[in-house]
Amino acid sequence: MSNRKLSVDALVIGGGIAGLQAAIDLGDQGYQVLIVEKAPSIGGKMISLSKVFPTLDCSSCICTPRMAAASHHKNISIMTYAEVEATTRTHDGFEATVLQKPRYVMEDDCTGCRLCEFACPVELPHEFEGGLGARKAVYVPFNNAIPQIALVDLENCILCGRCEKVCPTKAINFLQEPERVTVEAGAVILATGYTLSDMSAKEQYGGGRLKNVLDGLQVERLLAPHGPYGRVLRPGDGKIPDSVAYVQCAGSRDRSLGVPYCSRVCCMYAIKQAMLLSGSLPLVDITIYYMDIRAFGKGFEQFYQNAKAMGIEFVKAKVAKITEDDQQNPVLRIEVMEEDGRVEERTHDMVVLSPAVLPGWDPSRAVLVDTDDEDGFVHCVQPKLAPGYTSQAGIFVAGNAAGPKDIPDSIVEAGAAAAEASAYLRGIGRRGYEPEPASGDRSALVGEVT
Amino acid sequence: MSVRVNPDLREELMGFGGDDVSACMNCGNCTAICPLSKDSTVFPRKAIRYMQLGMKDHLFRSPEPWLCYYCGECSDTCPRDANPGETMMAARRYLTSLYDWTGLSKRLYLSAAWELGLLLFVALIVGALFLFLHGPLVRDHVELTTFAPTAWVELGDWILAAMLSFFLLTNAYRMSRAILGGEKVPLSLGLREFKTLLIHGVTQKRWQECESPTRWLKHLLLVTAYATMLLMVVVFLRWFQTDEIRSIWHPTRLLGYYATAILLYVTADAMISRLRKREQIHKHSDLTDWMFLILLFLTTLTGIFVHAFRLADWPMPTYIIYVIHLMIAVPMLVIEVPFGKWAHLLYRPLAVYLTTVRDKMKAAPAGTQASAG
Amino acid sequence: MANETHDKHRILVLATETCAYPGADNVGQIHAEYPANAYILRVPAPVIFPEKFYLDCFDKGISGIIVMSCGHECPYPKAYDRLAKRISEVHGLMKERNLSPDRLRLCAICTVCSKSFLKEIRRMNEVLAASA
Amino acid sequence: MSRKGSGELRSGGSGGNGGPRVGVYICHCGGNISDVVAVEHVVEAVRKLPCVVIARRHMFMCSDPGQNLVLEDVVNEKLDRVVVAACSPTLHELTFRDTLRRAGLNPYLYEHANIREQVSWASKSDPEGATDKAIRLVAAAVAKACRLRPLEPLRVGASRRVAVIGGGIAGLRSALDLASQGLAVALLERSPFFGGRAAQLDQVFPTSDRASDLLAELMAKASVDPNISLYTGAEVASTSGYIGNFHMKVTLHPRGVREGITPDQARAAIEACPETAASEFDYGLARRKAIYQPCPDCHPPLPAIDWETCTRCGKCAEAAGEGAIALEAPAREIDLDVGAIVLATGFDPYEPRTGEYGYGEHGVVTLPQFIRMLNERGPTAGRLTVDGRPVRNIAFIHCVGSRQVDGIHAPGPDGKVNDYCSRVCCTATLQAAKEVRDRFPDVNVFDFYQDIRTYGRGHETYYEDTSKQGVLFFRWTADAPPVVEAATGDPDAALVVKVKDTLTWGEEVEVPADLVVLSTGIMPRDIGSLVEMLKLPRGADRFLQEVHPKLRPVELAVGGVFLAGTCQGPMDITESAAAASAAAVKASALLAKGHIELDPFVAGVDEALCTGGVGCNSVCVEECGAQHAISLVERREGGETRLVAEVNRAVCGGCGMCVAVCPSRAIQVEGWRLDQFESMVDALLTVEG
Repeated sequence: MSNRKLSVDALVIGGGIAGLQAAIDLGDQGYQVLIVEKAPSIGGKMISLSKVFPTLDCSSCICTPRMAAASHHKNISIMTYAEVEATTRTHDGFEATVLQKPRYVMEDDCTGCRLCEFACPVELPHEFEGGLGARKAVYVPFNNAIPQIALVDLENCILCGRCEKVCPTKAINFLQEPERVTVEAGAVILATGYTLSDMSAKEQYGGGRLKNVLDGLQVERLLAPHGPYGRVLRPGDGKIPDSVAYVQCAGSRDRSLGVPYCSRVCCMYAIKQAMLLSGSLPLVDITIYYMDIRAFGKGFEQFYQNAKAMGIEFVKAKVAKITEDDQQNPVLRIEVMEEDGRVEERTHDMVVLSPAVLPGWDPSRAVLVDTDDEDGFVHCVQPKLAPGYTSQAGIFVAGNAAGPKDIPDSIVEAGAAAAEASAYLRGIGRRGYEPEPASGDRSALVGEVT
Repeated sequence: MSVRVNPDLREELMGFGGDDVSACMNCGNCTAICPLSKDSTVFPRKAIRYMQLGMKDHLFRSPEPWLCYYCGECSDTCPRDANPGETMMAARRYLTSLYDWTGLSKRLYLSAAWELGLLLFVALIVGALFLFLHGPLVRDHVELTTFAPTAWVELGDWILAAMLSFFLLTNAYRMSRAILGGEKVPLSLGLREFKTLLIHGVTQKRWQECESPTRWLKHLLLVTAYATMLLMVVVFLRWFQTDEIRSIWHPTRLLGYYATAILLYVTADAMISRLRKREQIHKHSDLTDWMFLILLFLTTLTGIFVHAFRLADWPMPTYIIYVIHLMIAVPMLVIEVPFGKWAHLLYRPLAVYLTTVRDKMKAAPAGTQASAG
Repeated sequence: MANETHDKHRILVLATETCAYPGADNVGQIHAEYPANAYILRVPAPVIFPEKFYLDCFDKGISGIIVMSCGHECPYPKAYDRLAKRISEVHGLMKERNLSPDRLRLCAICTVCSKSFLKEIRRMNEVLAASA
Repeated sequence: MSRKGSGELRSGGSGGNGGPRVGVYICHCGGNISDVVAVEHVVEAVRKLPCVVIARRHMFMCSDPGQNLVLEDVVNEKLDRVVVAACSPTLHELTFRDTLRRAGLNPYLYEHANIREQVSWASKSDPEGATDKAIRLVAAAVAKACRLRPLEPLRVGASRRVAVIGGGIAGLRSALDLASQGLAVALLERSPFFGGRAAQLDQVFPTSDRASDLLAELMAKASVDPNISLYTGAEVASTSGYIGNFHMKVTLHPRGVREGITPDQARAAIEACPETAASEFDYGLARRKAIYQPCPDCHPPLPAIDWETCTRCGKCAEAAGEGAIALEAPAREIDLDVGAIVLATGFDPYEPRTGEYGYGEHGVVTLPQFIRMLNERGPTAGRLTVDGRPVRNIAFIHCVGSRQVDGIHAPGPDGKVNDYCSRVCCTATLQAAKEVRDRFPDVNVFDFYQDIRTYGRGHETYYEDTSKQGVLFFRWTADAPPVVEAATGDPDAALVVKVKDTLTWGEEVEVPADLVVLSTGIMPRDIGSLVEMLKLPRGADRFLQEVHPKLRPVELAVGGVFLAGTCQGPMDITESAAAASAAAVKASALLAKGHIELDPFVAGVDEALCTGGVGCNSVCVEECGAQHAISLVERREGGETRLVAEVNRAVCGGCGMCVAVCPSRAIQVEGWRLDQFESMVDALLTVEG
């Protein structure tokens, strides 16, 4: 295992939209940045979404340029399929050990042609498709992945060697070893994102065993133009659903599941998905069961009202239980509190849960920062005035690593973290671009307090 | 007419254990998760909302708290940890105090001093009665019927039963009026549905719908044991309390052993569970919950001693433990049955009966209208 | 060397740099096939082309034109509305010249809209085959 | 990498007579292309094209040997145009542009043909068709290459100064972040005091920090930062210019109070003043003098004179003594040249109409007013009283002036209802409710809401805590809002609030209330002529509208102008601070080098062809949304004056809308010229395979 050494101004952990934005904002100021992403492609969760609320922009269309901008940026380098294992403080910054996991494909040789993928006989559930579609044991992570480089899932590989045979550049290398890279950095930005709580967490909702109960991210893939089925079908039997229910707070705001906080994005993505569903299946009846509709952001309330006007039904109820009838239709049990308070069982063809947004990574293992006991997200020491400050000077946080939030809020925070990091970097004597001497002072700024 | 909110009720309910009423955010999970919450009787949120807003009249008219068997699923899944199950328990205590026209029930629930004091007071009366009125003390062998002549004890039993029934039935009458909202029940319907009252009174069969049968079975056994004992000491005392040592196969002895074993096991089991606090129903224990168990356990235990000493033919210990036995059993029955937790033995089946009757009354006019139209 | 249909019908695809062009790339990335008579030109925003450009193309021998835009997600404010207006004007001019307006089509293609892309190409080929 | 696959084919003849010398390179992509496309055939066909000096193929053009091939040929064959036919340009266009740069050639003399994603991978089962298509696409690329012009990235000189407009939390945060990157900052506050709306707050969620402490922290840093100049009473009088080069004139209204004034003098002056006005700081709950200091810890800690109320009677000057007060000081004007502008102009709270939820009655106040009441230094000294009577029951009503519905709510003066959610009021209300229950445990609190939107980190806790503290919640819907009425003969309270409560199955529920607090929403603040001057786009909600709500949340369509905080929409302090920092980092990046580099793909005018028509100018004004890039300027030629279009290349986004409307083809977008497209179409159709 060779020990490469890299030296940058800032190390950004996480190559989702927040990490990319923070890296771009630093790189644009002339700082050298390394992004370390644990997945085989940058893009994070955003690249897997169908469309974004409340603008209904195609998520991939607005995310890919940002991915390309980071990957082409002359001040930004990117390591994908790599994980930060440990960080220590040095006299003038940090030293991180980054594990480059083996792809078993030589990065420099792979052209992303996918011939290996077509030749591979092994079919596995595709993580990118929320387990709904299939991938091979050697595969390019997804269509618009950056980098477009294949990797071998060695655990499931049967070592038949077909990929090796078809690869035009002989890029497959089963002997590739993990590599540890030492990264010296002046500052660190954590943009490690989120994960959704597992459906098995709530036994009352079938504990993940009901076939036609999906989570929000899976439905994003169903709705994406390049999704696993190419259209919206329920996974249990491939039937086109006539009635779809959204179950909000299926993990959040629930002390019995250990998540007392609001996950902040679920109301809006449920409404968005409902709108997209009624666009692609004009006859579908959609019901959203909610505790409070939290359409708090810019343009959100109008979006919610539009959804209501479109005929999407909103029912205030905490769904207590989901069972299945003999046709695999999920059956929900609720108190009809907006009427007489009776208890009803309602049958739908497909149910979408909005699970809790949980921290994507526990930084306590590898980075020195504290997390909050209440929610497990990175602890912010100055949440009001400097939202990106963590318990460690020089380490900053952005996006969902510091609590659930939507794309613009993540991007804003990424900018803030970049601002804080660049101030810190200048403080320790690292500078970005050196400006040319000003060409003639056209006005004097009087340093006066009036 | 709008409902005037009365925030003071919340404070009042705290005394009955309803501390978590305000933690509820009215999401409705509890009502929907409850397997017994259906048709016209939905709970717990309805009662909880009444309690939050101080809708005392609505609460007074609600049979729902009695229909809850505290399986604890609502509390297990409550998103706010607001303990709806325990709140229903508090509602039952509060309702017991509302039904009770003497006002004694309320004092007992709100004050440990009253509860313990009153139990002690009755115990002392029983003790005093024996101290001054006991029969001759036969010291060479046990002759309990001489020490406590069966006829006198029987008389005491009947007085006790009459008092107890008087309070319990008058309170139950108030409960019925409240739940039926003053409406007259057609006699035929009332009688026809009487079987509901009996069946539920004996079996508590609704319980099985919300839980694994273990606890229901334990409770059912407890009911049979308790009923057996009660019948033997009240109705069949002259066969039960004899000085003759009967064959071990004699029905009174067999029934006695059966009842004793059950009582001892179930009460001990419940007490251990309450100490362990694993299941929702046993997580929260009021003094009245403990008194109920402790008194029943002690009654049983002292009963065993009476029996044992008698078999051992130790006269004085038998007489003394007999007095102690009654000093525990009598206050338990006098205080706990009409005014305390034991009242549920009537209120629960009565609530099932009354809601059945009420629903049938509501359904009937609609039916006639439909046929008329 | 190419087969006959393709010689007869050449389809010009004007694809926006930010949406439709990567969308067309995506079709290739998933190795989906479409007839080789569709020639994709990358443009920043098709609003750049005057009416005459389209008519000239037809005159020169282009059989069909598909303008693949970003739709309302166009990065340039209001460019799409103006483009849509222009295309309908061109449709009018085509009618005057006895050209079927079906031979010029405006649609929105996103970076991952491979299905819609294939549908548009197929549709145009059908239109051209029918008119031939 | 093996060069085995490369075959050398020199083209004779063409390009000999001074025309462009094009080199064409066809990539095999290790078979990805060559397995379908007959690459040799493409090379053969291409070398016959005019201008093509050399045509080669290579196994991997993107590899170092592939790029070296280009490097060598540019030098040896004096190529001045290069075409590579390979994978999608999104992958390697920049790679080959860089190759040209290294070869000493202008990188924009490069054209890329996509024969992998759009040919070989898309026509696997039709190799002949694919080869034909590849030839045509390469021919088109060659045709375009011949017409390429060398381009240079635009370099716009930029001032390394920034004007931050608004001195609240967002403005201060932004100023500090900009200053930390070595930029000079002018922080312009229109009122006499810094601190904005936050100065009027008490505790802030979710940390329960005191707002005044947060402000003091920012002010302490800003006032000693050598890069920051602080101005109060500063009003932007005019702006002109564009990204990197804005010129602003700022009017500085006099404070009327000299800086050295002692606290005693200030107190004496304020006491002596005979004129009063409603205190805007206390939202009208108290009155203040014409010379006033809203709170003891305001910034700067000096009084100021409200010139509208002041009668210039001179009593304050007398009381304060020699030279402390300057009643006759004139307004000054200063010029600022800045490279970027950060707008942090803040918000106004919604002002309910008289009668709206009883507003105007004694005992009905807004949440901002109530927060002043809770403040120990506020108008009621922190006591909860109405007309001197202690308050025992408080009702909070949410969504006053937010989430309004057309047809139910009366529109504002501009005919619009506030149909948006104000985002902060739920948590702010619950925080106030919590403070009431903490400090006044005997006061009953009732809360009337539609949806509780405690979305943020630590916000839900307020909902839980207040409910556990006994705050009672009632839920209403927009069509049946709560009603506030005078309670006649009610022993409990003067007011009663009634609502059809959906949590109680639609029962009408009523509560007594001595005090009704309306949780008023956040409204865009009137920023006067700034909107016009800077051509600021506004959304349907009338807040300033960012250029892309998802990905560019702090940028405006107007280049060089950034948004910080609530001028953009409702936000809490955390979010305002984050937005302010994000805006600062964008401005820092923009001005980091002292000049701005922009893509050269913008419109340019051939003045010889320009007829001075207004087509291009008007579409640019109408459509471009931001600043329009085209203007008409006069040109003097041989005594004659004629109008020609001129493009401000720093502002032009290169959409090309102007190109289509120009009758004389005088205006073109560089890199995408119409003649280039036309020649591509010609080549597509005419090339022979």
